[in-house]
Parts: sequence; C-alpha cells; structure tokens
Amino acid sequence: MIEKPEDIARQPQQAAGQKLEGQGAQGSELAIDLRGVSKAFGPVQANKNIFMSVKRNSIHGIVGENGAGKSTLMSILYGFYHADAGEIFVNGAKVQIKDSSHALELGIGMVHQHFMLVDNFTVLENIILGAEGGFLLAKSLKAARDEMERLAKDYGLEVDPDALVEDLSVGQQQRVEILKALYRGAEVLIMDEPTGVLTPTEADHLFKIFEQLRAQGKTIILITHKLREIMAITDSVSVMRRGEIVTTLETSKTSPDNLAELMVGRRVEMDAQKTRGNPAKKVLEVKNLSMTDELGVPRVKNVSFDVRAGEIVGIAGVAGNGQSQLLEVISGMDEPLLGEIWINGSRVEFEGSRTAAHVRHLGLAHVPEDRLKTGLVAQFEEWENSILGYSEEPKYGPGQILSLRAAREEADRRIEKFDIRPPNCRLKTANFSGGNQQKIVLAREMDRELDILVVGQPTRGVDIGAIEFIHKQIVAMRDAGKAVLLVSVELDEIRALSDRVLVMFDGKIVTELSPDASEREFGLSMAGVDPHEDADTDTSGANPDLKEGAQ
Amino acid sequence: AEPALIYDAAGKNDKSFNEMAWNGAEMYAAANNLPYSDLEIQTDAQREQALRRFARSGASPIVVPGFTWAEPVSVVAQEFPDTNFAIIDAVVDLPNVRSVLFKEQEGSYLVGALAALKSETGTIGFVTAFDFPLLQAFGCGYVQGAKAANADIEVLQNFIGTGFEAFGDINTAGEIGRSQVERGADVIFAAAGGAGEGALQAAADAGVYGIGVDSNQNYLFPGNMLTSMVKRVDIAVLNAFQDELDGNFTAGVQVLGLAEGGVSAAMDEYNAPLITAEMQAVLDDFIAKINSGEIVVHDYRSDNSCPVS
Amino acid sequence: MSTHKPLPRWVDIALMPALNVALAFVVGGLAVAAVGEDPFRAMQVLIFGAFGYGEGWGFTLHFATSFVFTGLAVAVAYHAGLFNIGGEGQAYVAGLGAIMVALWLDQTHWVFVLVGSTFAAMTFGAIWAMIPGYLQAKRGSHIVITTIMFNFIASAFMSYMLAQVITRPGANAETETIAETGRLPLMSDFLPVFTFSPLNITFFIGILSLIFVYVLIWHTKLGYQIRTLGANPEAARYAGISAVAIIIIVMAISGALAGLMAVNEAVGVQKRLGVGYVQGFGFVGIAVAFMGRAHPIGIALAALLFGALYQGGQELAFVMPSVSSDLVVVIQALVILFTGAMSEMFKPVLLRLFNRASGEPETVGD
Amino acid sequence: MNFFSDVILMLDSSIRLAVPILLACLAGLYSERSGIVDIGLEGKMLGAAFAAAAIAAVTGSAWLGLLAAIFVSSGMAMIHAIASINMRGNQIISGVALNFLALGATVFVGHSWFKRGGSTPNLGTDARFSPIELPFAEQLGGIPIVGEIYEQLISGHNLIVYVAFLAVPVTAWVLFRTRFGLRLRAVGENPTALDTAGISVTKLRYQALIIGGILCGLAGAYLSTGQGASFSDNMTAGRGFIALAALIFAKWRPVPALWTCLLFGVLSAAQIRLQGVEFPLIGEVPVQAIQALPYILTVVLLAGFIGRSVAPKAVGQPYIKER
Ligand SMILES: Nc1ncnc2c1ncn2[C@@H]1O[C@H](COP(=O)(O)OP(=O)(O)OP(=O)(O)O)[C@@H](O)[C@H]1O
Ligand SMILES: Nc1ncnc2c1ncn2[C@@H]1O[C@H](COP(=O)(O)OP(=O)(O)OP(=O)(O)O)[C@@H](O)[C@H]1O
Ligand SMILES: [Mg+2]
Ligand SMILES: [Mg+2]
Repeated sequence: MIEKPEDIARQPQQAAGQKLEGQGAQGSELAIDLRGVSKAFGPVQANKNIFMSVKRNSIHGIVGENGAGKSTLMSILYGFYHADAGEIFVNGAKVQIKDSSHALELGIGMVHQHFMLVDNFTVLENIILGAEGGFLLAKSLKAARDEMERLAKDYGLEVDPDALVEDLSVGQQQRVEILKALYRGAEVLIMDEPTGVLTPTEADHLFKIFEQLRAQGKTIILITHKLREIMAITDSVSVMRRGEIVTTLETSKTSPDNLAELMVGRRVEMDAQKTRGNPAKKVLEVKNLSMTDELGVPRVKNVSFDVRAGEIVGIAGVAGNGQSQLLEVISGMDEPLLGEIWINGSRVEFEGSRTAAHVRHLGLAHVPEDRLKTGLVAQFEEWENSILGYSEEPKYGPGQILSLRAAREEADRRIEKFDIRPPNCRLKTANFSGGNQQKIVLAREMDRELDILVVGQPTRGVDIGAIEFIHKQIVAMRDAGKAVLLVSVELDEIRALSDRVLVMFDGKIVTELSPDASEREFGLSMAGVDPHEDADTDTSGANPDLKEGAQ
Repeated sequence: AEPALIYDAAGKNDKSFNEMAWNGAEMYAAANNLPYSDLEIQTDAQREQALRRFARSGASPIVVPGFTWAEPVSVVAQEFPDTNFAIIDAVVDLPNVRSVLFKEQEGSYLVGALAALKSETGTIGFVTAFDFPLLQAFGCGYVQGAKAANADIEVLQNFIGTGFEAFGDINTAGEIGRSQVERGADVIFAAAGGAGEGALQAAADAGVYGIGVDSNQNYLFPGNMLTSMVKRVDIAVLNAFQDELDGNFTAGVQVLGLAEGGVSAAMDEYNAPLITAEMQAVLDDFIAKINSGEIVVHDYRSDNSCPVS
Repeated sequence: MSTHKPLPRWVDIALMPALNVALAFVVGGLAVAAVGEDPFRAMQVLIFGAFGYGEGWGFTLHFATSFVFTGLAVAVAYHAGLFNIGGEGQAYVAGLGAIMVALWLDQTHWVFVLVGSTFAAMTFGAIWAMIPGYLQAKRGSHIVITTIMFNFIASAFMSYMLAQVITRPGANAETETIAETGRLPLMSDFLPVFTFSPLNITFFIGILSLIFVYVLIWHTKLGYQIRTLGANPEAARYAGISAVAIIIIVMAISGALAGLMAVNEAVGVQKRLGVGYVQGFGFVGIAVAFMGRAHPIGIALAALLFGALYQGGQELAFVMPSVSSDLVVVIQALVILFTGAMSEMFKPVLLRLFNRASGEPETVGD
Repeated sequence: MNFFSDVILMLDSSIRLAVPILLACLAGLYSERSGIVDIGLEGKMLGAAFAAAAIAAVTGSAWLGLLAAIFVSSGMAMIHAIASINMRGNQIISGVALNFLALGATVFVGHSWFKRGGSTPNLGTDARFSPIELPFAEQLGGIPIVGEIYEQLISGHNLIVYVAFLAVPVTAWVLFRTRFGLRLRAVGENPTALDTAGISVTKLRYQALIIGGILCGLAGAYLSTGQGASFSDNMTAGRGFIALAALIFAKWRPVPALWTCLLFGVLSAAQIRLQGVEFPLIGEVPVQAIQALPYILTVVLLAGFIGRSVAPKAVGQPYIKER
C-alpha cells in the first residue's frame, strides 16, 4: 500500500486503478479507524476523544453543526494537523501520519472545504503540484494530461486541463480537487462539504462519481450539512457535536429528522414555508439591464423584472449564469452597461464606488453571496461588522464622530435578537463559526428600516439549525411587508421560500415559474429552454456543463 | 587641555574634507605623542550638544570643519569664553574663535590650467557630487584655469547625484567618468569625496588622466594621475591644535589660499613624468600672478554664479 | 500545540518587548566588547545618556517627536492598506514650505511662525504624498514604486531649490536663517531641567498628532472606512466606500504628518533648511510604525526607543571614543531586528513557562 | 564620432548601470514569488559589496571576494528567513533592520580592518572582475553595425554582467519549466495549497531566500569589484529600492524585469549625457530636472501604460497553520 510519491506520480494509472481486494493483506475490513483522537487549538478543544471507524469500500457520512470539529478531524487524518492524543489505523495498521505527503502515501486524499487550489495556475499545474515526479515539468504535465483523459473517461470528471483555475466555476474547481486526489492514487477520499457550492445537478453528478469510485473499491468520507445527501448516498453516518462523536449509525436505519435532532439536540423544523405572500406595490424595478465584466464579456443580457412589497422573488439557475453580476449591479457594487434600476420609485444613479451607499439610502439591504470575501471584514470585531455599509448614519454618532457605544449597544441587541454565538460583540469576526458569521450579516441587513432585501446564497455552508433560523427570518421579513429578492443555487431553498421564481440562464431570464412547478420544468429552464414555449426545442448549446466552462 | 575635533554630518571618513581634518589631528597626535578627542555627530540637532560637552569637559581648542557649525559655535563659544574654538569654512566673529577659510577656487584654477595644457583632445571633464556651492567653487575655478590656459577648451561638467549620498556612489561616478572619456575628455577632475575614485578609476582604465582632490591622491593610479587639488584642512586642524599647545592660539579670520599654502596642485614623484617643463612654466606663471593679485579667481560662493562655463 | 491559556496582557505588551530589547543589547554588547570596551558600562552610558538627566531626556524626546511624525505617516497609510515608503521625500519637501513661511514671518512673532510653518509643512507634505495617492487611486500605479520614485524626485527638486532658488550664497546649499524674533520657544525656556536640549514646542504638536491619529482611526467614521478599505477592499466596495477618495485623503494625511517633521527639525532646531535635512528619519519611521503595530501608543513607545538610541548612542560615542557612530547604527539595527521583526521569539518559551506556573498539566506537544 | 557609435556607447553604459539593479530585482523576484517581501535588497547588496571589496583587497582575488559577498548576503537572507518564516515576524521590519545593519556594520568592520573609514583600498586588476573579450570581437568589429554591436556592446563586459543576463532566461526557465518553479509560484500564491500537497512551505521559502541572497551577493560584488574597484560608505545609493520598484513594475516576472532594468539603465545613461545640454526651444534646463528624469519617466510610464501590478497573493503574510 505504501508507495514512494515518485512511484505514485510515475504510475498513476496503476495506483488509481488498484482494486482494494488485492490489498487486504492486513485482513482488516476497516479502511480507517480512529481511536481516542483529541485536538485543541489554543483554548478551543476542537476534537475530544474521537472514536470512528470507516469500512473499506463504503461511503461514510459525517454531520454536525458548524464548528463541531468535522474539518479538524479530517485534517488530522490527512496529516495536516497533528492530534494531541489518540491513535490512527489505516487498513488495520497503526500509523503516525507525519504530514500530508505521508497521508497521500497511505492512500488518503482530501478535498478541503475551502479549495486548496492556486488560482492563477492551470488545472494541470494544480494537479501535478506536489506530485510532479521529476525536476522538469514537461514530462509530468504530459503524464498528467494523459491521466486526466483517462479519469475523465472513467468517472466523467471532465475539465479543460489548460484552463486557469480562477476562470472555472466552483463546480469545476471541485472536480480539479477530486482529480488531484485521484491522480495521487487516493484509496480513501475525504470530501469536506463538497456540495456546499454546487447546484443540485452538479451535486447529482458528483454523487454518480462517488458511486463509481465506490464500485472501483474506493472508500469515501463525506462531510455535509445536507441530510438529503446523507440519506441518498452514504452507507453509514457519524454525528458530531461540540467536538465529540455523538453516534455512528447505518444510514438505512435512520431518518433526516432523527439525524437533525442528534446534531442540534432538539427537533428541527425543516420546512420554513409557508403561507403565500401578499404582493403589494412595486419596490424594485429592473429595466432592460445589461452588463459586462471587466474583460468585456456580457454577463447580464437585457434583464427586466420587478419585485413587490410582501413577496419573495427567487432567482434560480446554475451558478455562473449571471446571477452574481445581477446582484452586484442591483446592490450598486457595479455599474450596468445599459438599463435602469428603480427603487421605491427613484432611479438609481450610478456614481462609482459610492453607489452602494446610495442604494442603501433608497431602502435596499444586501446580503452578499460571499460573506467572508464581501460581506465582512474578518479581522474586525463583531460590532464593527455590524455597521459595515451604515457607518455614516447619524445614529452612530454626530458628524464624523463614531460613537463606539451606540454601535456596540446596537450590536449587542442584535446578537440577542439573532441568537449569535458566542454573544460577545468584541470578539474578532474570524473567530465566529460560518453560520454565526452569516447571522452577523443577516442581522445587520435585516434589523433596520428597509423596503427591499436582496439576499445571495443565504445558507451556503451553514448548518441545519442555522438554515432553519435564516429561512424563518426571510419569511418573516416578507410577512412584515418587505420585498425580498432571493438568489440561490439551492433549488430546494428557492422553491421552499419563493412566491415566484425567475430562472436565469446565460445572462437572460428564461422564464418565470411557480415554486410548485415540476422538477422537469425547472430542469429544462435552468438548461436554457423555456418550458412554456416548446418542450422539444433544440437544446444543443444549452448544456450547462458546456456553458459553465467559460465562466 | 586636550584638543577636540567634531566632524561634520558627512562623518570622519568622507575621503575628503572631514577625513583631511582627521588626518591633521592624527599628525598632531603623532608629532607630539599626545592624545586628542574626536566625535561624529549623527544628526544636526546634536551640534550644540557636542560642542558643549567638549567645552564642559575642558577641551580646547575645539575644532569643527564645516559651515554648518557656524550657528552652534557662535552660541556655545559665548557660553564658554575661556575655551578656544576653530571653525573651518565659515566666519564666526568672536574673541575666542578662529575662522579658517580656503580659496578652493585658486587651487582648482591651477589644476584646470594643467588639465587644459595636458589635453590633446581639447576636451576635459569635471565630476562632482551634486549642485553645492562649495563644489561649484571647485568647478568654477577649474573652468577659469582651463580657459586661461586654452581659451578653446571644452569642459564637460557632471553631477553624480542630488544629495550627500552621492559622495559614496562610486559606480555612478565611474560611469560618468567613462561617459566623459567617450565624449572626448582626456583629463578628468573628480571633486566628489569617496565617489571621486570611481571617476579616477575610469580615467585610469581608459588610459587618460585623472585629477584628485582634497588630499594628495597622485599615488592612486601612477602614470594616470595628472595631479591633485590639495586642500590642507589637515594643516588648519594641526595648526589650531599646535598653536594651543604652544600657547599661541589666535582668534580671527585666516584665509588659506595659494599664497598661504592652503591649496595647491600636488607635485610629487608619481606625477613628475607627466608634467613637462613648459607646463610647469605656465603653471608657475599663474601661481605668481595669483599670488600677486594680477589674477583674481572668481569664487562661486560669493554670488552663486560662475562667469565662465 | 497544547491546550494553554493565552499569555497575560502585561507579558505581551511589556515583558516580551523588554526581553527583545535586552537581547538586542546582548548582541550589540558583543560588538562593543569586540572593540575592547565594557559592554555593561556601554549600556549604562547609553541608558544614562538617554534618560539620566534633563538634557538627555530633552534630546531623546526631541528625536522621538520627529519619529512620531514619520511613524504616524506610515501607520495611517498602512491602515488603508497602503505602504508609504515616501515619508523621507514628503518630509523633505514639507521643509521647503515650512521654511519659506517661517522666513517670511520671522520678523513678527514666533506664534505666527509656528502656525504658518505648521500649516505650510502639512500642505507641502500632503501634496507630495497626494500625487502618488492619486496615481494609485485613479491609475492603479503601485504606491510603493511611486513613493520610492518620489523620494528621488524630491531629492532632485530640493537640491535645485536649495542650491539655486531660495539659497543663500556660501559654502552650503541652504536657506537663510530664521531671525531671532521668529524662533520657536524651547522647552527649556519653561522647564529649565531640559537645559540645552533642542526639545521645543513642536513636541506638543507631536502629542496632538498621536491623539489625532488615535481618534481618527478608531473614533471617526472616516477612520472606520479607512480601516475597512485596508482590511478588505472588496468589503469596502460592498459598503459603498469610495476607494479613490479614501486613498487620496489618507495619503494627504500621511504626507501632512510626515511633513510636520520639518517644523520640529528645520524650523525648531536648525532654523534653516539644508540639503538632506531629513537624515533618514523617514525610513526610521517605517520601523517605528511597524514596531508600534501602527497604533499611536505603540508608535509613541517605539519613537521613544529610537529617540533614546539616537541620544544615548551619541553619549556613548562621546564617552567611549572607540564606539563609533557606525556601531551605534548597528545597535539600532539589532534593536529593530529583535524587537520588531523577531518580536515573537520568546513567545513559545514564555507560553510554556506561564502554563507551567499556572499549574496546568501540559498535554503532548507536536 | 558619429551618431550610431554614440548610441552604442550609451547603450553600453546602460547595460553596466542596469546590471546591479537587474540582479537585485531577480533576487527580489525569488523572494517575493515565495511570499516574502524583500525591502532589504539594498542592505544585502551593500553588505555584499563590502564583503567582496574587503576580501578581494585582503586576498587579492576577485573570486574569493565574490564568495565572501555571496556568503554575507546569504547570511543576511537567512536572518530575514528566520525572522519572517520561523518567527513569523513582520517582513518589512526585518528588511528595514537589514538595511540599517548593513549601513552600520560595513563601515564599522571596514574601518577596524582598513582604517580608511569604512572604505576599502583601491583594488588592483587581479582583485577585480575585468572585461572579457568575446571570441572574434576584434575581427568582427570591422563589420559595420552588426560587428560593431558585437564588439562594443556585447563583448567586453565583466563576468558578472554575463551572469546577470544569463540569470534572466535561467530564472524564467526555472520558474515556468521546473518543479521548483512550480512550487515557488504556488507558495507565494497559496501556501496552504502547497502544504496540503505535502510540501514544506518553510523549506521552499528558505530555498527562495538563499537564491535571493546569492543574487544580491553577485549584485554587491559587481558594484565593488566589477563596475567599481573599491567599497565606499553607502555605495548602493538606493539601488535596492530601485530594484524593488522595478520588480513591481515588471509584475514579478523575469523577462519584463530585464526590460524594466534596461530601461532604467538607459534612462540613467541618458541622464548623464543630457546634463548641461542645451535643448532646442527650452534651452538649458536645471541639471536637477535632468537628474530626476529617470524617476519622473518611471512614474509617467507607470501611470500611463503599465496596468495594475498584482503581487503574489500571499506576499507579506507569515504562513500560520494553527491560530
Ligand atoms: N487552524 C485553526 N486554529 C485555531 N482554531 C481552529 C482552527 N481550525 C478550526 N479551529 C476551531 O476549531 C473548531 C472546530 O472547527 P472545524 O473547522 O473543525 O469545524 P467544522 O465542524 O468543520 O465546522 P463547519 O461545519 O463550519 O465547517 C472551531 O471552533 C474552530 O473555530
Ligand atoms: N478596493 C479598491 N482598492 C484599491 N483601489 C481601488 C479600489 N476600488 C477602486 N480603486 C481604484 O479606483 C479606481 C476607480 O474605482 P471606482 O470607479 O470604483 O471609484 P470612483 O467611482 O472613481 O470613485 P468616486 O466614488 O470618488 O467617484 C480604480 O481603477 C482603482 O484604481
Ligand atoms: Mg468544516
Ligand atoms: Mg467613477
């Protein structure tokens, strides 16, 4: 089982193709066995005395709230962190995993929650990084290219080897990560929240790949917040809470409700909906909007729609079809090429980087898609993020003076109202869990006088307890008579919350659907076909997989 | 009382002015087998402090080379009327201060004349650190001398930099030297402290002639050093120290020109073969005329301008 | 890594820096020993020179004042994510404004000189910094390159001004001297303990600047926007903060702060402006800003440390002639290295010590 | 002298002026590509220039001087490495400290050795790197244009000049064609990615800084034993900062770095030639305006033609795995 990294790189075919049966020298049927693993980061006990075993040739799920310690545990297995205590057995043999290259030698590969890719490298360069197999790149690049072709054939993992990673959609970046692991001959593949950023279609595709991998004798450990996925694909599942394993179950002997309860410690209401909305006057009007990105590529093409008070309008679509750009223009972060936006009857004047502030004045609040990149300043204290975008309001002090007291008092109030944990407005934002960071943004944007809330990917990477909470808040917003524009690649989420759904494809709004429309209707329209027109139109060139390559 | 020397901001080892002062102190120490104190200041704010410290500690005379010392010396010399001070390159009119001035323009005039006499191409060069009245005085004297010896001579003038760091930049100085050679110069006068060596090296490498400055640098590249414009700051320091020791320190202004031996064109065994008898004759004629006052060499510092270029 | 409590605050902000300074002196002491002097006595001389008597204090504080200005200049820009290496040039050009106004008003009263030259210094410094700021904001020209270039351009420009324009004929390229009536009062005029030190009224401007920057950065809306832009430009865009405006404003403030050095040094002490009067203080400001972690209190302390090194170093060179000013520069470099760049050196050791002391059993390390 | 040979001579001068900046710029490239800011280029060059001149003066061998230069400069790079890699210190402070250290220590040590106040004695021919005549330079020199360019411009430089120019394609090759280069580019962008691929971030950054140290060593030796023939206090005169600017100007890429440094060389050479020249229409301009020309033109070019330069993403931040 143990090979030198050079060997792996030189003969990836054999390494990847090996059947596990032939390897069972140790006679253990457990691929991974963790015994009493503990790990602390300073004062934080991330893992406490963890026992967990994973059968070979199976798919094992791990669920748990944000910050439960899932990623940490897997990073220990991958040799990225060192456990403070405990033992690790791989294929029945006790090992001391020194570092990640050692883990790779042991056949353990990992796809991290935050991708470990070099953005300005090509796909090929990323794949060979660390497994080059020789001083000169030319040969390794050639070998990797061949191997990629084979993997693409075997598993349907297709991606342009010469594309720059930063130009790829997240779904494709994920494939690059999986290819990386397979190229290194991984037998055990750890997937940390792989579907967090994928569309349902992409996720389904990923699961087909998992099944193929399992059929070839590989073992997969899957961390996810989506219980549907656990039920659909795993053989067994471990539940983590506050650094400990609560239980490990056969998937067939449990249910989503049961898992949710185990994770959170109480019953979780999974369906926020729902009464229907009560549309009143138009609050947001978008007229013939078009925009191009900095390279001049058209991203939004002649889009028109409106949102009324008291309704939630969802925008569905495969990631990369212009939704993000649409959001940025509506929120004033970017300028349109053509078209107009009206908020509460006033036309938005685009005045460069200050437009976002102007738009807020008009009564629009914006929860951005990427909380850490856009919506928060990680090194700020919580209260400081609680005024981001609103710092100039007079309630935070007269003139140029910033009243820390006013800001902190308000932050404290919101912490209580939105149940942000830990309840400490002086804590650095980076030290909050993802779910709580999301709540900080939501609290800031929702807890104020506003007429329209624009929300992008509200529950990305957030645990089910928080999802429940966030969904309730969004619905409450609408019920209070506000207009809500919701952009999400989670079709379930869109359908659960929206009163009307607009489907975007290739920068255009293809159609408007009722949330109760059929799966088929959604599927077709997200592929660029208006199901109302003619279900049999030529769909060539409308394959989302082909399209997203350019994005 | 032990004599003391405080250098100017450029520091003890500027290969020029301050270093000459230090040489003078060393000459004193060697000749009398007596110690002296010296100090480098780090910032301008420390000038008065340094003077006061030495005065308090009983040092006398306290010698300071450099015009920038004028203000602090006039303050501290009044506080310590019993201590003797000497300032070089500036005048402080107090009963316990000796002011020593040099006529750099006269020495430069001589080496300029020599350069023009030696030049076969009709082009000579002047390399200096940066646009600074003192340095311009060197250049202005040089041009005057050269034109006096050969009215058609062309003088290339270049600055190395724009601040004191230019005194250390031998590489740019060297490049300037080469450039002047390429433009036809066959004698180059380098008045740029330590950096000057770069230009002299360039001249030597190209097989043409260099002229050193401040101290006698003729030994540097024998056969390629035409002469050096020697400015005897060392003598000024030595005299101040020695006069105090011998009990005949005098205040007042001393102007050290050609006649007083304060500046000169250095002649020694290194450059003897390069100086022909005719050249020497012309030179002697100029010296006599300057000493007699028949030739008055214009001092750039008097009006910040030069009549010739 | 083991489970541990974080270090007590006083260890973080007092003990560790003290240990680092001590280490710098140990290594510097080796160099002192190498020239045959007693390192312990050298250190004694240095500390006494800097803090042992009124005049020493005066010099220390005078230098610290200049370093506060150049340090704050770097720090303010840094909060907006801009690395201003141009303090040297900004202070230099500011000197021109300061001295011109001072020479113009020097027949009136020092109050006018102070106010006028302060205003002029800030204006000139601000303009010199704003150009790189504008080019960064509007044209994307990297501020590090432009500020480096502007240092060289300032040097050339000032060389011209001082040698040819507002010069007085003579051996040096420098301006006329400020008349007696217009000279800024020295601290020793009120507090005789400072005797002959150059510490002057600009010291209070230094204190005010520290307070100003503290309030600006942490208690104003502009400061909040500056920090947002510096920490996450994308979030600033999201918040509707005009990067262009902030960059230009911040560079102006930064240059104005650097410029104040001219009031302290050129107007206050030298009473004239000469070539290269900044003497590298702009570069010292970089070290001061980062060692002070871009916080006014830290900057005040770091500036004090450097002031002490300049003054104590001078004393050292005086008392021990074989310890030259170059060796003092070496010691300064060691202090920057150990207290600035290697500031966390003792942290692991201290963590272990403190956790043992607090009776916590150590878990397995890695 | 005709116009053509005048141009050749000026370009020749440009090359000599560009070389130290180019070497330092490449040193910075390795360092910053690995994610470590290097504003200590100036100090390393200065330290190396001193070591080269001092050892060459003592031993009479330029080669030993070069070795000493590389040793000193790499040693300083290692201090930078310990501070910024192991101790996760502030890389800018570390660089500033190295600059001060070199400024003080060269004069201090130099003076205690040579008693010439930090300067070294002038070096004889053996103690310097002398010009190398390339084969057939003289014979081909007769051929107009091509031959002249070969004889005057390409031939007749010292060894370090050729090494510097060779270092550009070598660097490009290493960076884009080798395993080391791939990892180097990766570690400056995303060190965590490299770490999870099982490669030591620390080791890689150390290697990068050593290479930077060697290149700065060459740059310093060039100044004091190639182009010049002695060491003088603060003789680098800001070249390290120019190199840093050139690195950013070139967007951290080797071939553009070559052009940038050559451009700067040309501007500097032109500056020397233009001092005191009367211009048509304008007449004679202040010499300082001419002297500032290279810097002003750099700013103008930067603002007008060179787009935004984006640094390697991880540059300046210490790699911290566990908070
Ligand atoms: N490198 C680190 N340094 C310090 N603390 C860390 C580090 N990584 C994680 N932690 C802390 O350890 C705890 C467990 O984090 P971990 O990332 O394992 O949670 P998780 O279960 O993966 O959460 P999520 O579902 O949000 O991904 C959290 O409190 C986190 O803040
Ligand atoms: N986040 C940022 N960080 C750094 N520079 C920025 C940033 N945002 C903008 N800039 C600079 O500002 C230029 C113009 O940006 P933008 O159009 O957003 O501002 P603007 O509209 O001109 O500002 P104003 O609101 O003052 O009119 C960009 O080319 C860039 O140089
Ligand atoms: Mg996780
Ligand atoms: Mg604009």
